[in-house]
Amino acid sequence: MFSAEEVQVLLLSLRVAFCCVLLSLLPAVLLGWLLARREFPLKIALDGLCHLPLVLPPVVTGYLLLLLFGRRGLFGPVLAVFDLQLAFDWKGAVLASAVVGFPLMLRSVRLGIESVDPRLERVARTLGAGPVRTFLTVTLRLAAPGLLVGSLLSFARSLGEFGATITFAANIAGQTRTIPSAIYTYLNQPDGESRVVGLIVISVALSLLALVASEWSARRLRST
Amino acid sequence: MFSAEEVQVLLLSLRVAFCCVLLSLLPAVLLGWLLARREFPLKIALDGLCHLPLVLPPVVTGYLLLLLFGRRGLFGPVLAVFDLQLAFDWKGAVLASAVVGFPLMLRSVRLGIESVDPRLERVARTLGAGPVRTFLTVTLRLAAPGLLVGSLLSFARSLGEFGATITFAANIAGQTRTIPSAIYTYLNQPDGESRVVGLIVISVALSLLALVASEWSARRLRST
Amino acid sequence: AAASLSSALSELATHYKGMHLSVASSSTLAKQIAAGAPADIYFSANAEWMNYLQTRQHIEQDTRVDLLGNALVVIAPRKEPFAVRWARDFDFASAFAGRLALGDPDHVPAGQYARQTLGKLGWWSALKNRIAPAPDVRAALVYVERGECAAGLVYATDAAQSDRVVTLATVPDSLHRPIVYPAAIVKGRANAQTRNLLAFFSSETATVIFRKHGFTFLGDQRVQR
Amino acid sequence: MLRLRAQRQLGPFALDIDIECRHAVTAIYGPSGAGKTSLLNVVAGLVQPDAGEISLDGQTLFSSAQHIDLPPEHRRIGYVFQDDLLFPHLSTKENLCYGRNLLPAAARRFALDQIVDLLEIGPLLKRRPGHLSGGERQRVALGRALLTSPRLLLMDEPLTSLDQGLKNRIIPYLCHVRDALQIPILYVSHSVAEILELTSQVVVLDRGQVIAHGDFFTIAAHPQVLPLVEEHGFENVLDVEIAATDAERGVCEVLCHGQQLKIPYCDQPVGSRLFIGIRADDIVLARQRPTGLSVRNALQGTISAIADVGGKQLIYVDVGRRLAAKTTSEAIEEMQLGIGDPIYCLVKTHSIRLGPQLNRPEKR
Amino acid sequence: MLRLRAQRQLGPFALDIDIECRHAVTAIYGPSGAGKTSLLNVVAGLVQPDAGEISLDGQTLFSSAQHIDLPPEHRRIGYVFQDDLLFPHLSTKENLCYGRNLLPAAARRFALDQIVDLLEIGPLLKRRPGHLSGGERQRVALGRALLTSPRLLLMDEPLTSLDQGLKNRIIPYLCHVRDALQIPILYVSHSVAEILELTSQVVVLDRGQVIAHGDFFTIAAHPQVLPLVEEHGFENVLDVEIAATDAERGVCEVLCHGQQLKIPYCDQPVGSRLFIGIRADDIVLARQRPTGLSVRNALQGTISAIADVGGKQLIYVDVGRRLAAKTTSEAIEEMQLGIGDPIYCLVKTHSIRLGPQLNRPEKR
Ligand SMILES: Nc1ncnc2c1ncn2[C@@H]1O[C@H](COP(=O)(O)OP(=O)(O)OP(=O)(O)O)[C@@H](O)[C@H]1O
Ligand SMILES: Nc1ncnc2c1ncn2[C@@H]1O[C@H](COP(=O)(O)OP(=O)(O)OP(=O)(O)O)[C@@H](O)[C@H]1O
Ligand SMILES: [Mg+2]
Ligand SMILES: [Mg+2]
Repeated sequence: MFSAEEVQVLLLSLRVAFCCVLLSLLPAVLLGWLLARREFPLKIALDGLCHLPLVLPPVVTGYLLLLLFGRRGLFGPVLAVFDLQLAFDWKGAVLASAVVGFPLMLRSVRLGIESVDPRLERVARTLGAGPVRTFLTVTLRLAAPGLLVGSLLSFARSLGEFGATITFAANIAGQTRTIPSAIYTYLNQPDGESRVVGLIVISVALSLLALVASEWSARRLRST
Repeated sequence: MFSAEEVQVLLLSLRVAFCCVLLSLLPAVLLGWLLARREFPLKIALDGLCHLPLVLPPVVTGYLLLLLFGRRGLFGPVLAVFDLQLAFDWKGAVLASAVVGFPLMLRSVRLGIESVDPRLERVARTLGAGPVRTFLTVTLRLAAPGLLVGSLLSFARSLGEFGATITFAANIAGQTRTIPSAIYTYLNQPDGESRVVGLIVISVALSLLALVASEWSARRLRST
Repeated sequence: AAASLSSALSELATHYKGMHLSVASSSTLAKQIAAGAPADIYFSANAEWMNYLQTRQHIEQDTRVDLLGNALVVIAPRKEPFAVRWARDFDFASAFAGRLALGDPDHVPAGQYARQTLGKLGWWSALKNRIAPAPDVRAALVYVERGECAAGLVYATDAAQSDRVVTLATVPDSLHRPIVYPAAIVKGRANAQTRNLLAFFSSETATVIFRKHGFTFLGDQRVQR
Repeated sequence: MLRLRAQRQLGPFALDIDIECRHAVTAIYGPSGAGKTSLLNVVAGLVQPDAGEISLDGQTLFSSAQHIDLPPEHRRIGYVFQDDLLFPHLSTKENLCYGRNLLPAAARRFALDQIVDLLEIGPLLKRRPGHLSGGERQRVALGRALLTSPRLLLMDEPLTSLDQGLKNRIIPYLCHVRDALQIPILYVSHSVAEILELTSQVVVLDRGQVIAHGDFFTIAAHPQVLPLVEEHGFENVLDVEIAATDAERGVCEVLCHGQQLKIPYCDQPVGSRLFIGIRADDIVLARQRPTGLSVRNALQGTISAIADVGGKQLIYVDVGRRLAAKTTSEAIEEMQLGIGDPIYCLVKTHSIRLGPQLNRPEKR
Repeated sequence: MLRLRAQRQLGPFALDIDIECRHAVTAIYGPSGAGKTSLLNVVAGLVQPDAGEISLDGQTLFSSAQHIDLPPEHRRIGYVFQDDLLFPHLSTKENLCYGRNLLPAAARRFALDQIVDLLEIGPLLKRRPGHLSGGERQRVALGRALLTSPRLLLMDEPLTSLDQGLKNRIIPYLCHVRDALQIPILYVSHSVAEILELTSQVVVLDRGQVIAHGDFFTIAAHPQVLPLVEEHGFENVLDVEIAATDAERGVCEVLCHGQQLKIPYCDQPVGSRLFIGIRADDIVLARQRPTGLSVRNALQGTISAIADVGGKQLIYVDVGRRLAAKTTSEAIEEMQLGIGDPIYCLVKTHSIRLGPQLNRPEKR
């Protein structure tokens, strides 16, 4: 049904999207909690920083990533120590789409955490649970719908992310060519339209699948 | 400090972003409620449709908008009746960024509505409030943090939206050239980089402002 | 007009009242015109998309003109130059480490010209897996500027814009298809005003400006197909 | 009048009710989990019965047969929830006024100030519920429901977190609501003292079923009601007629099955009838009408039965109505009490509790 | 022993407490909004005092001077909240086990089954709180706190929504917790009956301040405590020593200031001392030791005072301790009672309420 190339693109996109969610979840949870429950100086600055990738055109984000994580970038030497090459690599695609999707993830997680009754956290403390356990078993669990939505948004955004990825990770067939990059490539070919349709169908199907999965989990979470 | 051209771009971007939020808020609230509180056939399909603009690369969204709302598009004749020109017009930029930001708005609004204790709605009913009043004074009011986050995301996304806008509304200086389009244009000019930096600073400042405003309102909303 | 033309054209606009620029990639513009965009003149960065519109009857065929030309150059980060020779026996692949930045040969015209060049010289197979296909020439330039890539193949016009790269050599025209920037009046828009504007692009003023931006002016040789 | 016939399945729990409440106040009583809250929810229109019919003062609120289901906001039923469920985003005052502001001014039967004073929530008006104590929240919830001027009030344990002082001030007001404003009340409570200050009409629920329904004192024999009666110590109830009142001395003279009794003063006209309650514990038995005792009342009768109830000896004496007196087995032996013996039941005036009136127009 | 000195401002409300609780159970009593919940929150570590010091059994939990603030989870204090605050995402069983599972098995002093049986929540174990009734939720919350095997229990009106039957089964268990497991309790309640079944030690709060602290019967004269006492009808309290017990007949013989009394049976060894309560209403006065009466007890004494309290006549009789008896003014006239007259106070055995024991090791 699909060409080998398309299958490759699809698998890569899936891998990138999954890793993107995995990569952003932990920071989003930590930052979400920090922003939802703590007051500290420069909070608004941190908050603003987290929203940046939303405001900046993705291409700009891609350039900034290059400035920061490129071989000659600010953190280039650090990455070199770990022998980690991000630019022009699928890991870079993960980073790019994670960064672009991060504000979405963070906001949902934060909204989820903010909707948790803090009294329940206090109850857990009196029952002997420390702050970490309380956070994991009460706050996070009750914020789970938010986490789920955040993951879904991040996943979907990753499936659709293009500007930052293509700028930071380029568009190397078989290595960093995700569905949107492929779509972009075909769109820029005068005869590419028919192949675009196929890819769109794939990504729509993927996101629908993710949606169904998330709705199903949300239902389970909420079942009382 | 800024050139007249940059001021023009800034004002247009602001106008587009505001209108984008205004345009999406009502449908997001209605759909958010529908998806959060009702069960109906094809719910998942509707849900999926609303997530589409997130998954599709914005350029594709732009093309689809062109296919639907262009002069030769599906709804072209309908729009012509109202003498409404969307494509290649700033209103088109509003539509494009509204569509692209809609999943974010919708998800936040829905998350907000889902976190409202339905028992409070029942209380309002026994106090004599009809379903609409209950929705407005209880559900929506308690979901306000979600609405706020949704508006912020939609606003910020609109400030950063580029692919769909440039495709559907084009990049006509003074008419549809928003900040991201301008950034794109300047990136292609030899002396553009300094102007790009200026524009980025502007849009970061704008979004920080929006963020501060939203945090301030959220604090007021939550103050108990 | 295509994005790569934006700086030259915005400068032109200051000399011609009533000219409104819409800047995007050639493909985007072509599709917008196909969808009925209220544009008068389409100024493309390559022939393919002009052909696309032409076969679909969206332009006034007889107004199509290849206005500008460009050259392909090899660039390197400013402090890491190396020598290049245009000969089959030159080991280009070993002349630099890391990746070679170029426009994505799958759709960016500059990349396609670059691939042709490398192919003709027999260098392509050694470099095939070492290219960094950028979404556009600008991005390819940035890759080299940032030192992410040790070499790149970009337009002369782009290379001229950056002082952080050095132009090592210009690719001889014979190694690739001619690089042209065709313009044409959109179907149904041919009137005195638009013809006047198109003519202005060939005027003395315009020529000077285009040259200043690094393009070669190809005059008004009509292309017939 | 509330007519209620409803079945509803809630998980493993089945509610199956068929009652008619003709009285100004009907108390709903039953163990935890019996279905009291569910019953109120059904009446308020918050839970739809699987089948049944509900009508209030002749208007059908719900009917599965006729496919009628009046939405809650059209039922005009006030509901004080078991959890206070105040709106967290509104101040106390806004909470109080939420329903009230939806009423046309003419339909408002309570003044805001009056309710605020009664519930002693004046200083809290500007605060949000998050900053109120449990009892304060409960009072606001009570006020909020009252201020909707409903035609029926549902109250789900509305006074549990209040101190006795507040209860003592609020309950008479509820009596006022019941009598002067003629707003009938369905009142869920575990406190018999509270219930009896408002009504003697009780519906006893267990496992979703009505197991007894009627006058508290007549259904008292029911094994599920007995513990309540015991709790309150009201084993005996008599209906009496006021013969004379003496406010100064704080007593009333009443006639009880032809015999005279002195009871604590109550502000009722001579000739009105009321219930009085006497605890079996409070009755002293005597062979002769005693002298030199501070006891005011001696009802004459004959012993009709002697029963051993859980180690306690109950002597039933017929004084025109059956009275139960509690005593020790020692006393029975010593006094050589036997069935048929004539006996005096001594009761101190202040041991007699006043129950609800008999001639109050309770039917509506 | 809990030592608590704490100040804390909450909006307009100032909590300022300085108490020492040496007893197994200390009841916290006070009108709604008095600061009872705030006090418990401070002890539990949920609200940080602005200044003060808290120590439990010698361990400092909080000290503003020493900058100590032990987090709640290290205080090992169980807390039954006024709102049940069950975890909505956990089943009943998971709620119950939340704290218990954090304990090493050796530290668990309650068996899950035992608590489930006591609270009668067996059928609810799999359900989530959203599907429980109010009283069911309250019971689960109670069980959840007990199962953490704390070294101090804070209970904020833990039995308000429970029916009398359940209360009657749970309170003895709390006594067991208090005595056998030696877990001290701070118990907030508006029900004096409930309080007195657990303790006679009361802290009375009003507007954030301790206005009385000590034995319920000794602080009874305080104008804020009096209404409680009145409510319960416990105007008289005597300390007595058990002389003989008779389980079969259900009585005990006790010595009270040299006189014999028969009281309801209590399972205590001969020689133990306890408090008994007698309501002023329940005392019948007699000129002579009566015969032919079912009354078992006649305490001999002399009238020490006659007082008119709100229209009611109180006769104070010195029987080794001062007893108050309520009667009508008519009776006083008729019997010609005067100060200094010898008199008998008749009390029925079953009118005597058993109070807390005196010789229980209440100090810890
Ligand atoms: N966060 C707060 N901000 C302002 N006032 C508060 C806050 N929390 C409590 N209060 C006030 O402090 C007082 C004491 O509250 P607390 O909950 O301790 O009372 P309580 O004795 O438990 O009353 P109740 O019997 O009604 O539960 C109340 O008047 C309450 O309004
Ligand atoms: N949504 C539900 N799903 C399953 N069972 C339910 C649900 N709601 C209530 N129940 C069960 O129905 C029974 C009756 O509940 P209800 O709240 O009416 O009791 P109640 O008489 O008000 O008790 P309480 O005095 O404890 O408040 C309870 O056993 C409860 O567990
Ligand atoms: Mg209930
Ligand atoms: Mg409280």
